[in-house]
Amino acid sequence: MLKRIAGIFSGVLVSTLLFVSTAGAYELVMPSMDYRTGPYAPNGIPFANGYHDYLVMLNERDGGINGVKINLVPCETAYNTKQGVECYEKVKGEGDGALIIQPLSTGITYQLIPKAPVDEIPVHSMGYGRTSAANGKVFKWIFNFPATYWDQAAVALKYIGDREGGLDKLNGKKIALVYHNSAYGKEPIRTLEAGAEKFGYEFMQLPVDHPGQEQKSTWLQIRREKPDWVLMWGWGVMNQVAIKEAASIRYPMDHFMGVWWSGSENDVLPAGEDADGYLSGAFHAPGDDFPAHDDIKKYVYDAGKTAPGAERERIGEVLYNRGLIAAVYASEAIRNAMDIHGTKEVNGAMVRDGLEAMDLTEARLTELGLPGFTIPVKVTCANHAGPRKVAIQQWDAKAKEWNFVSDFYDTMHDIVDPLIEEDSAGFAEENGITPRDC
Amino acid sequence: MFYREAGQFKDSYESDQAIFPVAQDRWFVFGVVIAAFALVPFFIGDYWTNAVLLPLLAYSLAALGLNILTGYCGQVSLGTGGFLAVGAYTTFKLVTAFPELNFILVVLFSGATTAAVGVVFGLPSLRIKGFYLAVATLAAQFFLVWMFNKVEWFFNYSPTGQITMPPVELFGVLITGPRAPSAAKYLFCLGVVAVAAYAAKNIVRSRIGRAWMAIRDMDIAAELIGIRPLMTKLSAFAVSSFYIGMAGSLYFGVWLGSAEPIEAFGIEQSFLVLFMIIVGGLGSILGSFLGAAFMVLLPIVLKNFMVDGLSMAVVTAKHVEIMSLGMLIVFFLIVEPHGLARLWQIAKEKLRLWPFPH
Amino acid sequence: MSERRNGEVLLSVDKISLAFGGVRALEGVSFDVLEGEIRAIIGPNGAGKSSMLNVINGFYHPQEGSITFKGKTRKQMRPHFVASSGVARTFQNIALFKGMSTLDNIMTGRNTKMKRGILWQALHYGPARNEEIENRGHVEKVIDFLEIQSIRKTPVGRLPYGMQKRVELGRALAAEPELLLLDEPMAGMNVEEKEDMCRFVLDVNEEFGTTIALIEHDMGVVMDISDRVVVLDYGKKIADGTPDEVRANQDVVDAYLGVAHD
Amino acid sequence: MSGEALFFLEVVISGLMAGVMYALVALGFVLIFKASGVLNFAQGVLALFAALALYDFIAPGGWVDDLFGFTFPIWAGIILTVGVMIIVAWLIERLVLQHLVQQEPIILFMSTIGLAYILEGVGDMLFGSDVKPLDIGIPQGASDWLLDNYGLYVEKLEVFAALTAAILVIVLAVFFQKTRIGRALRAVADDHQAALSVGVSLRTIWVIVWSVAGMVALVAGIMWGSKSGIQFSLSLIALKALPVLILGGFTSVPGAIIGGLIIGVGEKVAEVYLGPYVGGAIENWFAYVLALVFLFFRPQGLFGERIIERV
Repeated sequence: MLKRIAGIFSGVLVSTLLFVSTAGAYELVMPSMDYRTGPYAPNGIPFANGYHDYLVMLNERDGGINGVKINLVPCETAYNTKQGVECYEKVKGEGDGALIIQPLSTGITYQLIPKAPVDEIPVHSMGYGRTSAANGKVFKWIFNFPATYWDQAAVALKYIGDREGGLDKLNGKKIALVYHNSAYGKEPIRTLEAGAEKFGYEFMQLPVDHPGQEQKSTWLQIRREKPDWVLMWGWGVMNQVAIKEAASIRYPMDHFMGVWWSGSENDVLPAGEDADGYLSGAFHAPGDDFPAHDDIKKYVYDAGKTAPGAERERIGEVLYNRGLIAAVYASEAIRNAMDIHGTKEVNGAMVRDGLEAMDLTEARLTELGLPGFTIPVKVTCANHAGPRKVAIQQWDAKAKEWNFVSDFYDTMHDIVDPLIEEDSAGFAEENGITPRDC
Repeated sequence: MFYREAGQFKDSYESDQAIFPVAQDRWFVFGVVIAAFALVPFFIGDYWTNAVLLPLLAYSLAALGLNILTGYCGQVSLGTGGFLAVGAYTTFKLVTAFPELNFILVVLFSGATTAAVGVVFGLPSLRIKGFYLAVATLAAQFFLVWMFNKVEWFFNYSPTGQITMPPVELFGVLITGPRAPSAAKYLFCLGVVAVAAYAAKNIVRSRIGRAWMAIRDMDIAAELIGIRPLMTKLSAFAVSSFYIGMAGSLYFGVWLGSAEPIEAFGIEQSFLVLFMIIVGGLGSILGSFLGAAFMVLLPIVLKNFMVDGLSMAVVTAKHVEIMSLGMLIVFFLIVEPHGLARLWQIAKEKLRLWPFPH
Repeated sequence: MSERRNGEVLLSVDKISLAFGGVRALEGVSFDVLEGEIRAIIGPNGAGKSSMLNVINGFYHPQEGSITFKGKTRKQMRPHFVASSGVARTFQNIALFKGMSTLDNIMTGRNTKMKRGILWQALHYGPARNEEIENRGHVEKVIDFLEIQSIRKTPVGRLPYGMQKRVELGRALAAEPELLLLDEPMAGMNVEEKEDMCRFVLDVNEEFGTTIALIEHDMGVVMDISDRVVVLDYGKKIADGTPDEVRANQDVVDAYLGVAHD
Repeated sequence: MSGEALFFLEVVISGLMAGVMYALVALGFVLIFKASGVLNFAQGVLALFAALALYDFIAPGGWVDDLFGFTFPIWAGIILTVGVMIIVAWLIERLVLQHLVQQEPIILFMSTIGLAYILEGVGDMLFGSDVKPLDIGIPQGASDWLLDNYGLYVEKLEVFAALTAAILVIVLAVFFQKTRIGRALRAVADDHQAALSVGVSLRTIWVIVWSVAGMVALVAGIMWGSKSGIQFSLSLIALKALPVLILGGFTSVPGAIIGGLIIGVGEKVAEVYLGPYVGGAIENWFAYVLALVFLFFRPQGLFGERIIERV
């Protein structure tokens, strides 16, 4: 036994030595906070694969970003905040220092929000994390473009308005929110409450405890109260169970809408045909009919450079594409940073500038092999959430694919902006931050 | 040979009752404590502090607390996560309401609040025993976490229920938040834990400690020789919860800095701390530390060894890590069911004779 | 031990009846214990002897009857109160605290004598330490008396049976009781161990003047050491008197020889 | 029947059904605890493991399909999985329990936690962490007939689970009452020495009882897996069984069933009727509080063996 322990320690020691000796040429250190294990692994795997594949493809096809190799550093968080903290502390000092962190969990994001300015590593919590980080004046190092949960909630209301024939028709309607009983799930509540006040609908809250395998009572309440619309902020097994339960009580699927984290193939497939018509938010297209995907197949899959266990058939799944777009934003930010600072050896602070200068136009998307994949993103010093536009997609159970059923809606600025202002002002006061002038 | 107590005579009860009656132990422990206070702070960076030492210290304190209740008084509890939460939320409410309050007082007050809550949830222990009690304490676990998740006053009406620790100074030095120097955080936690461990050792070797152990070993006999089961069990719940509350304060305030109730204080924490004391050694102060070290360090060591050392894929390494952790737990239980502390003791007994077996 | 002692009545039990569900363990049992005497309670298996001790001890609450100890009459009492008013006991099946050392086990006997609060104990300084050392002194006297110095630091679980019995007696003695209840102190012992134990019981009685009530199966021992004997059978008192009187009692002989009850 | 009464009936029925699902998990705990005094924390992981193994025998895309290009029919898959569970039980006895005989309950409990880690790691490594939909032909969704004719919503899968559980309990009862091994198992529960004297080795009995618990885990795994797909979360249902255990008593098979039903109905009624007033999601703690209230009156659980205190 002692020998084995000694072996482990010497192994650690040797590896550190090895590491020091190999750190030679400058590389772009891009950590990937994966969760391929634990209760949320089914969702974490496709995202991690998308992130991995795009960056590996850049390395293989272009030799990295502007010719500088990317050093992709994966670290397993198991969607657990504490393991995430350990991961962050480990990856942040890797090589020449991490350039950008995608925490991929609301809990980890909250951990990193105060750390980012100290370590000078920007955090991009793409469509999750703290909503009020949209206010770049207060949250200099945190980005959450292209949209926030509050925007999603507002857009859901807009879509419902369209289907009902106008937002004024919401008056007297009943809207239920089934949510993961955690910080993430509670995000839309303020917005929906504000909406209820403005549009006069009745708002019903139904929390579901982690992991969410047992939701009978939730759906019995929905069966009794018969809300006109059900919104869902779920994650992991909770999504699948909710969709099955909704089908069981014969709730009309086209009146049941999930946030963008409740709209992947994993969520609808177990319910089979019954899931047909289920709606969810989205800020990028599903599918693999883009040149970038072809490059991935060619440079990553054909060359056998995949992450362990990745399957070719799953390229283009919703969460895969989400990981891919995250990688696109990250690599574009680094490219911007190189342009702005005129160097190929960028650091975290420069990448932060690159993120703030993000202007991803349709033309640029086409160059990247992703025409029409998502809406253009423009980030400014004051607005770290970018376009804040969300589209709605619908599940076609027969064809087993997601289809957009709406254009990108703009958020409701009149409802969401004051909430962001209020929350970020509170954070600034608590932490003694003077908002930047932008 | 090196560990020989022959020739060390005690000429008073006082010296016989010393914590470390054997001189070698005394010097060894002094050495470790002095190194921990005077040497370690110079060598630690963010990784060591945030990923290794702070969790180690916070969990050690929690394990110490649970060991008082379970290891010394024999009452199995799975409410540790909930009690950590009480400590953490007391800390949060205090530092946001009274930013000027000395943080040492905040930690003590967090312990006191938790002790009060612990006593309330300890009441069933009078009637309910063994595993039944363990499962009953889960009621405390789930109820407390639910409450902190639901009642908005506890998280100052933040929209998501996430609580975040503001930066706090102690004697002019920042000790919480990311701007606080690593060494300051570490030394503060170490100080709290060292004092707490010393006090715990004193308590368990005095009247109350003996009463706890008597209740643990044979509660009826203990009652018949004049130990009050109610007062004794409740005092164990109170002291244990006091420690866990302080641990919650360090866990949230100094280490994590932000938390949401279900994840940070969930049932997994209760199990984790229980694993620590079983693996480390029930009824042993040293065991609490060894167990915490085992459960905190081993996964990190395994992971770093496999990922950096063997260049294993991260996800495979994680699977192997979980599996190895399980195998090591089983292995140690088979080798020495009474925990690492006993293993250490046996090693010392061997050392006493070494290298001459007779 | 032929001459009777004539102390005051220390303990008297009056018409005690105790039942568990439908099973009657004791029925209207009365007897008294005089200060300074050795009083034996004997009877066949299942006669209710241990139940009687448990009643005196406050562990069982009798449905009827009362107990007078040191002039105070009561029907029910919590065990810890009984213990702190000067009654200590040993158990039929050894009830030591297995995880603790001999010293700590005996120290628990001093529990009712120690008063310092938890904060002092946590500091282990000043009054708490003095109290600890003072009580340790008492315990060391007991250890010397029972000649168990060499096993002071040994966990009791590792001790042989006879030694465990002795430690248990030590734990009871450490409480400096006025009344000592011994539940089969010599059960399962070999002759030598029995002799030792007899000697300790007599010494306790003589040196400390402790009143002793004991249950014992070994008739020889009982008749040798006790001043008066009470005999129980099927929960009822069938005889009470000096060893010689009891020995001559026909009911007792019948009970032990197993004559059918009618 | 009025709408409100009908709805109450629905709540109660769904509570009963959920209770059956909990009872299925609790049953595994009881079997092992009864025969060996081990509180088996690995029961949930065992259910996950069994369901994963079954999936790989029968599903397209599973291991067998990948390696040999065919899949087993469902019945063969179930038999093979039972075989796997027996091997697992044998390994557990061989490698772990055998070395821990006569240890304190908490040590044995801890060793099953170690086992849970091992099984989790092995399961993840062998089978991967993706969601695997399990379809062995169990009817799913609401019963149309009841919903259309009586407006009553009852889940078919859950009725099926309830029937299966009933059959399982009967089979177990017969097994315990009528077979030689079953009687030996009961003897072990009462007295280890006595069991040895009738010539059944303790080790054989442990293997058998763990195998049986493995089969119960397989049933639980199939039911839960059909409901929400096979995935890691399945192992967390063990927590749902704990309040059932304290309520029913650790040693009673009928206790597990009745306890499950009481907990199921209690938590559903509480959540639906009380939840909205206090913010919801009270199910979890309510189950424990309910169990705690029962414990106050019967500290050994509803059907547990009475604890007699003596000195």
